[in-house]
Amino acid sequence: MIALLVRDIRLAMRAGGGFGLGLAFFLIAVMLVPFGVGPEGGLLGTIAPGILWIAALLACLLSLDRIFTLDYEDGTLDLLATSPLPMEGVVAMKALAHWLTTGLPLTIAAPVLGLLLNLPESAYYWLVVTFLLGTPALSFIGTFGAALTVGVKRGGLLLSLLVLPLYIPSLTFGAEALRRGAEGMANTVPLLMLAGITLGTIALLPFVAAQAIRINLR
Amino acid sequence: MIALLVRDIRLAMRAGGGFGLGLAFFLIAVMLVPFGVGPEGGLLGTIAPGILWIAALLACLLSLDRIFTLDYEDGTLDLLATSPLPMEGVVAMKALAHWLTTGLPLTIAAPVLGLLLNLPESAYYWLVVTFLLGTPALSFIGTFGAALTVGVKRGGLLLSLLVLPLYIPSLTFGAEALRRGAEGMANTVPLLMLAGITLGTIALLPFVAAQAIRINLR
Amino acid sequence: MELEVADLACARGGVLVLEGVNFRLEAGEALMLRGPNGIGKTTLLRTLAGLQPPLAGRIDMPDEALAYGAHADGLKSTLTALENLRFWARVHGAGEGEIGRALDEFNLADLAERPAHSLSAGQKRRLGLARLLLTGRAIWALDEPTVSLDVESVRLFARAVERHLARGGMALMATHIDLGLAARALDLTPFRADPDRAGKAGAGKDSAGGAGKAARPPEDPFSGAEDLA
Amino acid sequence: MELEVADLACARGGVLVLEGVNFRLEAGEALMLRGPNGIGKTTLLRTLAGLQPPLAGRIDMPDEALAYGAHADGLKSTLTALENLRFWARVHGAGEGEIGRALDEFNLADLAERPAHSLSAGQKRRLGLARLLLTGRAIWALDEPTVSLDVESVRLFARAVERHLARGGMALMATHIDLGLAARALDLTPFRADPDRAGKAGAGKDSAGGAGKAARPPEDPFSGAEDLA
Amino acid sequence: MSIWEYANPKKFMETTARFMPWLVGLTAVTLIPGLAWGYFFTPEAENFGSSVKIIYIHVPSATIAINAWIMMLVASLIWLVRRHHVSALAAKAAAPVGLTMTLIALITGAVWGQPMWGTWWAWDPRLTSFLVLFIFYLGYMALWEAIENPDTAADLTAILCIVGSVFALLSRYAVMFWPQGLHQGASLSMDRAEHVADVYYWPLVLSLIGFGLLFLTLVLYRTRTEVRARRLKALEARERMA
Ligand code: HEM
Ligand SMILES: Nc1ncnc2c1ncn2[C@@H]1O[C@H](COP(=O)(O)OP(=O)(O)OP(=O)(O)O)[C@@H](O)[C@H]1O
Ligand SMILES: Nc1ncnc2c1ncn2[C@@H]1O[C@H](COP(=O)(O)OP(=O)(O)OP(=O)(O)O)[C@@H](O)[C@H]1O
Ligand SMILES: [Mg+2]
Ligand SMILES: [Mg+2]
Repeated sequence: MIALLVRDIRLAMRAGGGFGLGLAFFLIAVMLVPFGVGPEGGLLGTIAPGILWIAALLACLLSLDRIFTLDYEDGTLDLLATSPLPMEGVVAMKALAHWLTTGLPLTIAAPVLGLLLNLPESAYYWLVVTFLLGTPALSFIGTFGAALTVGVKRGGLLLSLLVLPLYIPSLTFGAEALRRGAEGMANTVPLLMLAGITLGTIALLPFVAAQAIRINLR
Repeated sequence: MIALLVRDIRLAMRAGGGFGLGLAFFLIAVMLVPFGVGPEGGLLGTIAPGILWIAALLACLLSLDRIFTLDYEDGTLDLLATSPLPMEGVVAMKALAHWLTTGLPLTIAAPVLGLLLNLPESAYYWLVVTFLLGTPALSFIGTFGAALTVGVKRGGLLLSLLVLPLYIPSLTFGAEALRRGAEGMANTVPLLMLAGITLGTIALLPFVAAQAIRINLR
Repeated sequence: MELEVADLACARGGVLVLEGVNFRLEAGEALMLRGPNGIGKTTLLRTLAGLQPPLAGRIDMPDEALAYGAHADGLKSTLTALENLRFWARVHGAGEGEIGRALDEFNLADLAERPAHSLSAGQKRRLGLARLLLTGRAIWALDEPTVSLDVESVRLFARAVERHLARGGMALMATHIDLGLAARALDLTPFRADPDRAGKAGAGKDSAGGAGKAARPPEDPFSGAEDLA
Repeated sequence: MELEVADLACARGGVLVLEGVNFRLEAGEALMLRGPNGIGKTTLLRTLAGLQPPLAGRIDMPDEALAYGAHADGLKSTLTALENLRFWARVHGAGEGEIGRALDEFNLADLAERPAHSLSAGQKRRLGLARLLLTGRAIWALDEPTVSLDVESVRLFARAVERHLARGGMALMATHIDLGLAARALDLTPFRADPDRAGKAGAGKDSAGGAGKAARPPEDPFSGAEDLA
Repeated sequence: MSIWEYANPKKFMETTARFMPWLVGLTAVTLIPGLAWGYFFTPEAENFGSSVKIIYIHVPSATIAINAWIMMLVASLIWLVRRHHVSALAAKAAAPVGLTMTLIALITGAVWGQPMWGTWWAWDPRLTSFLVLFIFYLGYMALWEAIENPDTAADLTAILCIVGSVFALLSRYAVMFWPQGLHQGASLSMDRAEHVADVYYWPLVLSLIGFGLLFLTLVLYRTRTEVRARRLKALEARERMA
């Protein structure tokens, strides 16, 4: 199981493996906002918490179809399914590897991008906290979506369609907690909800996703 | 050549082919904004032009890696390269098919999404005009990017990274023309620039992209 | 240890492909699956590997005894040959010594440090076959293992199979060529599913429960054609 | 019409693989490329197809005379067999009649309406081969065309090649099995590039211009070994 | 005699064939008078103007849109637990109907919102969750379309339906944190005197029943079509093998 985690991270680090690209996308997507919306500082600062969360979510999304499709296409998934590893474990490890190579770097980079968007000072602490609490859910939900569409050729877009609505609760609570935190308001409830969703998805979705993969291999 | 166009559009329409999904992504990406930024109407109306342009751009982006990668993986691209069709024609047809299945639907759907974002009334006309003038450039630039990354396994993220900076001029002029038009200001210059970029990319990029493909097949 | 298949029926893409498949394999035996393209060799092997449930019938073998080798090799193109093998070794709990032996047995030692994407078709295949030695499993179920292999490599492979059988293993192979192994052949043609049977049975009167002979695959509830109007 | 290859050198992934390849093929002839895995058969065929430039040497043949058949078949899995063929027919300007003939020749008429993803490995391969008949080109350059084919289909294919030769076509095939065709064989082993040569030549004194024999591939400017320190 | 017998396609087709005409008739006699009553025989409200009449389409379609999803959820569970093919097909058949109803509710709501709130759209919690529902319908249908093998598609869409329902509830709860919106509260519930005047009440009930029957009719029709499509597929497969 650890072998799988190590392999996935190593694959991500290799040429064309996609590590760092999620980060780069995050950077560019955030940078696009001033180009589209105009460079006015006050406006940017107001929308910054939401924009950062949305950009992180899209950056996660783009790397989801790597989670299973490559392994499906080259036959590895068939072989893993007949190996001694339980499929649930495989799914959980893949989600974890995805978070380590995407969610975690995003969390570390987010404060820098906050600067670009004139994020108010009080918000940086909460930015990191909400990202840390929220991004694992993005990886686990995404892994579930990837498991559903693993049999669909180049299902990337379908995957986005399925996963984005599932991201809405995390996004809403995350951005709300961040906004409230930045304004010095109480944000315990959205923060708790955010953490609750993350824990729930980590606990339950690997089982559902494993089932979806078995159905897809059939 | 027409055969190729027809085939690409037909493939897009088939199950899992991705037609309509670009549209769906556009819809969802726009929808996410209020979830992230909060539901306040005035704020949304102010950032709406920029957001619509950014979302259209991301929707285009997500469907780019279908342009060549599928054909590359199943060997079709090799066979096309040895066929009587000139590679430049192949590239142009693929870009056109991409626009017909992505850019055009986006243009038609954009006004509806404008409603959701409280876009001011005066902006709808300019929304459609700037999209019509600008989205072909997105498809042609994207096709060029797809040609560059065709050899990279699951290069979707790399592709985004290469293409997004190339999209910045179109985005800036498009959003600016739209914003000025909505406020009743003169917007001939950004509009002309937008159209110029589109014409330039249509005229030149297919040749460059064809060369990139030849190099990648080597 | 033995593998026994009784009255097996399997489907592919929702279509019944094979039924009534019966065979038995003892330790040290090999069985070649024969039959024209499209008869269902791949389908049968996937069913045995547990990748799809059988529609009817029994498969008797110990748990986790089967190593499946598919059309695709399951190689990661950016990892080297050695890294690829090492991953599978860790999944199956094999040690470094076994990796070395697998490399030797398929004459891959020179290629060990090459990334898999730079291997030729036949070299990739050899690497895929070397993985089998690391699974430590007794039953090899292989789908056209010799595709792209040159004569010399086919011989290497045949010898590897013979050694595996001598150790008390079993092998089940779908292939169109002759490997020069002393092995029984099983032609799948007689087990081709009767396309009319399902329809006829569905049209019968007792189609409600599908409680016929246990070995019969359950009726496709949609195969009755009579009231399409 | 003829195909003449003189002193050809080709590389794969930046590594010189074959050099000094010489052969000639006249109308009605077939040539089987032989050689162990990794010798460079695929590389040679891709070079002839114009997918990669030769490093040195000449390839003489008319323009647009060669039809390439690769390891992969170039099928769209969501299109039916017929739609797949029709696309290639339109690309190459072939008519409906030829599509029908191609389907018949490879015994695909029954499968015409099936989406390609629901075909078995051998059925897909047959469909890929049927495409060749639609190209209307004289030189077939095929990379392991018989992979996954059963005995019957191999025979179908051999007959199709014979007919093509009888019409004045040519064929060039990399394969490890015997097709039962009356064809010359060309073993590529003698043309394997000498891994030491490049280094040695680079170490010589006249390495400046690379103006040696025209047929020699140009030196890799990085291959000189002496000043690595 | 158990209700599960109707999960046999043959039995289902026979039974529904018998009462389809009655169902169509019943739909007509509730829906048409319901809408006609509402549109032509109710007074205009003093502060709503004639736009109030849109309620006879808006409220029923919104109600059906939500209930259609619940029905799909139940049918998906039945398919997963008891593997009755008809229930899978019924879920598949209900999705486009639910989607259309959602769209109707959204459009009529927007048309109504223009005179009432002076805007076509606002990010009110209720409206927003409806938009989310719309997306879920889209995703569900797209997944059905994308997968070739019908049983695989049934399994996966059922899983999506269940997981999606949980997340739909979560997002409904999430938007409650927003400042409360403009949308009407319950109009038919418990204390009706407080919400809708009697003159509007009975025609509304009638068109609600009419829309319910319309939904039932459409779903049954579409289920029958899906059953036939599956049979056609089975026949084709058989011919292929022969
Ligand atoms: C696009 C805009 C709108 C959407 C998406 C929308 C959506 C909904 C939904 C989901 C329901 C709930 C049905 C149920 O729970 O049974 C509903 C009911 C209702 N809507 Fe709207 N609505 C919109 C605009 C409006 C407007 C502008 C008005 C009037 C000013 C309005 C008045 C009502 C009323 C009176 C009900 C009945 C409440 C009930 O029975 O619970 N809606 N609408
Ligand atoms: N997804 C699918 N949907 C419907 N039918 C399918 C599907 N995949 C395969 N089939 C059909 O099922 C049958 C069995 O296929 P299978 O791949 O098992 O054959 P095979 O014996 O392995 O053939 P080959 O020697 O060509 O590999 C074939 O007739 C094939 O056309
Ligand atoms: N991308 C690459 N980078 C470096 N070397 C490569 C690359 N691809 C192939 N090679 C090497 O080039 C040589 C020729 O490969 P090629 O695929 O032409 O062999 P082949 O004769 O077709 O073999 P096979 O019979 O196995 O298909 C092999 O030694 C192979 O390892
Ligand atoms: Mg097979
Ligand atoms: Mg080769």
